[in-house]
Amino acid sequence: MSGTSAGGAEITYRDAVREALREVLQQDPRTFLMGEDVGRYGGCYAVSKGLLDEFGPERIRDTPLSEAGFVGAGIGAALGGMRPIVEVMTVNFSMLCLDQILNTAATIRHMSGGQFSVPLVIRMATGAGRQLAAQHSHSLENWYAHIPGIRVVAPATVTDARFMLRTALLDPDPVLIFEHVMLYNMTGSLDPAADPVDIDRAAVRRPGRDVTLITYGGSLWKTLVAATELAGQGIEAEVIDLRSLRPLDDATITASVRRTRRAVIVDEGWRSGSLAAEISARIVEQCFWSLDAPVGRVCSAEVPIPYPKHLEDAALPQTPAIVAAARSVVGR
Amino acid sequence: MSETSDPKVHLTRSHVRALYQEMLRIRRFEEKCAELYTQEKIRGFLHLYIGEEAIAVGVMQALQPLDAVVATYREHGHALARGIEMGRVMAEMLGRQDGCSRGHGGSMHIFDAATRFYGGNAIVGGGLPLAVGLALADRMQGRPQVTVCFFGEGAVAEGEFHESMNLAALWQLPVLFVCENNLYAMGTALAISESETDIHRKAESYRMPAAAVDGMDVVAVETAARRAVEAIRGGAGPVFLECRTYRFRAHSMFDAQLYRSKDEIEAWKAKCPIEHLRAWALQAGSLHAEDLTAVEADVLAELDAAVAFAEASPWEPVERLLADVMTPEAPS
Amino acid sequence: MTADDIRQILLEEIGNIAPEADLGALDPEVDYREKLDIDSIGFLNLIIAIGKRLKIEVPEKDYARLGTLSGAVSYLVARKRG
Amino acid sequence: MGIFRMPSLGADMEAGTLVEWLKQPGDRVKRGDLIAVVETQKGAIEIEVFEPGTVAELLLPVGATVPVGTAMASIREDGAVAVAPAPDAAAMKEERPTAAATMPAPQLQVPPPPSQGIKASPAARKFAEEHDINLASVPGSGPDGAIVFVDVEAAWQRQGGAAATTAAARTGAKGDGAPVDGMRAAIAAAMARSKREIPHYYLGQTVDVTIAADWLAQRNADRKPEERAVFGALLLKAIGLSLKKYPEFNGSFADGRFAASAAIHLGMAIALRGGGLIAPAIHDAADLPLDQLMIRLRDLTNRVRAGRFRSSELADATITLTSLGERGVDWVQPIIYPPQVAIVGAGTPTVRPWIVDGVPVARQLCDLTLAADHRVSDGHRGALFLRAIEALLQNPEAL
Repeated sequence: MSGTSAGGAEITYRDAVREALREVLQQDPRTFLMGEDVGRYGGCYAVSKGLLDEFGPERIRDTPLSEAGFVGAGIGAALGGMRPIVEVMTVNFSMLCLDQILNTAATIRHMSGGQFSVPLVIRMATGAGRQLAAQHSHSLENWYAHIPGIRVVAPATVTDARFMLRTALLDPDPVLIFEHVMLYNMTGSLDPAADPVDIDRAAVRRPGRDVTLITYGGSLWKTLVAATELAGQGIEAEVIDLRSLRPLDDATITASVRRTRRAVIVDEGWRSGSLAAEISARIVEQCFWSLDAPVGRVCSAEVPIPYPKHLEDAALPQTPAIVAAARSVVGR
Repeated sequence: MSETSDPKVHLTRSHVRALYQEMLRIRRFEEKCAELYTQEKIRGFLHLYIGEEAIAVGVMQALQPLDAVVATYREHGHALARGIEMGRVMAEMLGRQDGCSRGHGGSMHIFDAATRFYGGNAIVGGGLPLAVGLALADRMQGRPQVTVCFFGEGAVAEGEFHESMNLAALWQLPVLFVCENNLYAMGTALAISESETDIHRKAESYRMPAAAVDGMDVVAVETAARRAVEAIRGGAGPVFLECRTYRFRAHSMFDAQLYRSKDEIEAWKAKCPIEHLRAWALQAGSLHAEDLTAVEADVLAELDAAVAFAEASPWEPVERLLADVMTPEAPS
Repeated sequence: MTADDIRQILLEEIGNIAPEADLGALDPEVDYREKLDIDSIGFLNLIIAIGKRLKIEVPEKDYARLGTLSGAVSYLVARKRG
Repeated sequence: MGIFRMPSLGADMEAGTLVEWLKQPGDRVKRGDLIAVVETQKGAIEIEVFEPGTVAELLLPVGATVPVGTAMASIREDGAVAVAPAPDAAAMKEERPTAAATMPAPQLQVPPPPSQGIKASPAARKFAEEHDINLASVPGSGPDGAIVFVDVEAAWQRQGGAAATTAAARTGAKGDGAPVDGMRAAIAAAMARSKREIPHYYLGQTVDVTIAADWLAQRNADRKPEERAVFGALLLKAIGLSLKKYPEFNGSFADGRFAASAAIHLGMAIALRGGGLIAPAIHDAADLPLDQLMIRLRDLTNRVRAGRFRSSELADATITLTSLGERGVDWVQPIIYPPQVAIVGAGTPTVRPWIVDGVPVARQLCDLTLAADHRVSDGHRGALFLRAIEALLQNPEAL
């Protein structure tokens, strides 16, 4: 798997996230990283390896296994003038701090009548593919994308992994960053043309005229492979990387779908109540009279992610299913 | 905590009068709220603090202007004692634009940036991690400030309580935890919900200095709070106060109080903190009858003005419905 | 059922086949199929509709007797009595 | 005089039942005194009075259930005189702003009127609406044969190459007339293309249809109206069967070559009320039993006139019959409907003198004509084709 096209230096996604952390920690003394095993262990996915030596235990702060406690503490610290970066090991564990994210971080600004903002960044690993089975593999980012009062972003490229964090920290409101576990080992080139402060806009990763494939995070690369395959069959697919899951960049989505008149959404979440469902609804709301086919969806099977490789693969959106869905809406 | 050190409470005439007046302000304010509730001017849940006034008033005496307060959904007393204008609190009760949270929060969500009053948190236990984080921010920024966190004894059954106790003690953060033990979590008696009913002993198990205080005695509360805050400010880490008290009124307005006896209620009413202070002050000569009359008149005048202010306050225009969900000026 | 009732039903059904026609101005003595441009399928539809509304099955040999409005009414009145 | 009312103790409390009066007329009350016990869905709650004075009158009997806000007692301020209260529940309710008054209605795109029964994408529908294109005349290339955007766009570029709409014609039949003009333009485009591109040749044959007409009358005599057949159905069947032997009249000519069609989909030109013409197909007409064919013919005619037909019925015809019906004229020289390669015309059957065995007799005659594409077939084959139709009509029971 390869990140973005040529241009800048080759770097892994993991290193890109670490560089982003290092940069903000160096530049802003208010920032600190807090989470389970971020320090001495080096991070569950080795993202923060080495940072403890560089920044010390106050700013690379190991926490007990207390998601509600340390995420809530992150909210409090943000209210108190810090710029905390809280790492939750996986999105499954974030259920233990959902209360703090939903009931506190997302609400305080509103329920205080605009008096308090929460400039907090929460990073979480998400997604399946590492045979981590039914309690470590899910894609629940759409649950967070449901919540007004927070931003949700999903860097899919090394460039976004490298630059989204800085912008997220500049944001006065809580930002959740979802990093797909299958991306950490991916190598890519930093895109010199990327706008390093943009976290609002979706990106067109491949232009095409026949169908719009909308995706984000780990599914981007499967979708780009599918687009290549489709091109071999005479179907030119446009691939949109959402980048921001909340707010959704309706303008980019609708501009593309109005042109191609067909859309397929690829989302590793479960189909029912999925982000794909939301995007589909928005397309129908905003592009109905431009559509040539029903909106297609490729989502995960409605099952807790299984352990054995073949079943895990079967549960997730895969390239052949994306190709088939695209062909079916194109009608050939 | 040691009982031998000299309490720094100076019971001057003016201070006793102030304590009395603060408690009476809360009492009369809430009685008015109950009336306005029956008239449907206040809606939602209304949780009255009547009977527990000594705790908020006593603890607030120990705070400096830059200290932070985190409270619960039974927080009118804390808001008034902390110094938020009664008119703005009443306007919030009525959901008006001049409410301290622009009317967005109502009875359960009083916030005030000027006094660092961080709610108004209506998820039981949800405010504790917030207090830990506020204290962490102060510590990391080298500010000599204390965060006081109020919560009921019901909160100690929540995981967030234990996570927060551990984090605060582990990181030696400047938090004063004030447990307002009024014996009932809504309608569930302490004895049927906790294996350890001496709440302060839970804190001790986290190696945190902890003590039980007579929450019906404002002077006792102030004494304990002053000592605790002084210790915390001196770098001693968190301190825990269990204030034993009783709410004289139902949990909320719509509560038939099937779970406790009238005899029990009457027995606690006999320990009314306001009556208690009045009797003591008259006997000790700190206050005279005419002082009491003057205080009562002052309070009623303030209350009348507050109600008038609140009722005259406009409604938040519907155009501002979404205005405080996110910070308007996100960086670009 | 009076002749007027039958005429009313007949006009309604002709109206269903020729919705744009001004039936009030229709001369009862002219060939309305010619006048209203009703072809064989349209006329068959009319015969089917009359059968359903009036419970009268008009045989094909009698089609000619339904050529004008007044003829059709007379014919159907007679059939209804018979 | 104060009125004590049933208090609201919770947003979900709508009414309460008076269980007990704790005060009686003449009793002095002060703020906070308990005055009554009220049963609610949460149990019995003692309720307090907020106004000092003397209870003047109890307005509610024990056991009464009343809505929140109902007057329960009157309380006289010291020194005041009792006055009867107005026991209205609404009196204490205050005006609150309502969201409905100020919230904007959700914005939705206004849909164009649907073309019922046609499988077309929203994009195709919108384009068709904007460009006055009859979706029924557009072949679909999308999923499941649906009409998609490019199909309508192509149709538009062909200037509406197929025939025009009934639905639009009907809606515009009175008044502006613009849709009728649109259909006229579509017919003009199709026929102009036909005359421009197709080298027609024409053949005619007067056919004695007496036997067929008699057979049909006899067949219809003992049938319910809905089971009767019309002459046009016989004709369709005869054409369909003949085409099996003369496939060069059944198919399409495109891109410089003729493609014979394995299926025989007979187009039937149907005049629309209010003007215009449309020629949808009866699919696989040759293989349908006569009764089935008649059902399909009647159904199709009715649907076309009601504006409800499928695009495939228009696009799929492989040959067309234009029949002048019962009150038409003797014969027609029809114009081929591109990309088809032949069209059969049938004049109005009339009784005329005819020589049988050297003797003039009155017979029912019908002039059949054929227009065919000379690029595909020659007159000789055309004549044989017409003769084959004639022969079948002489043996109607075989149809």
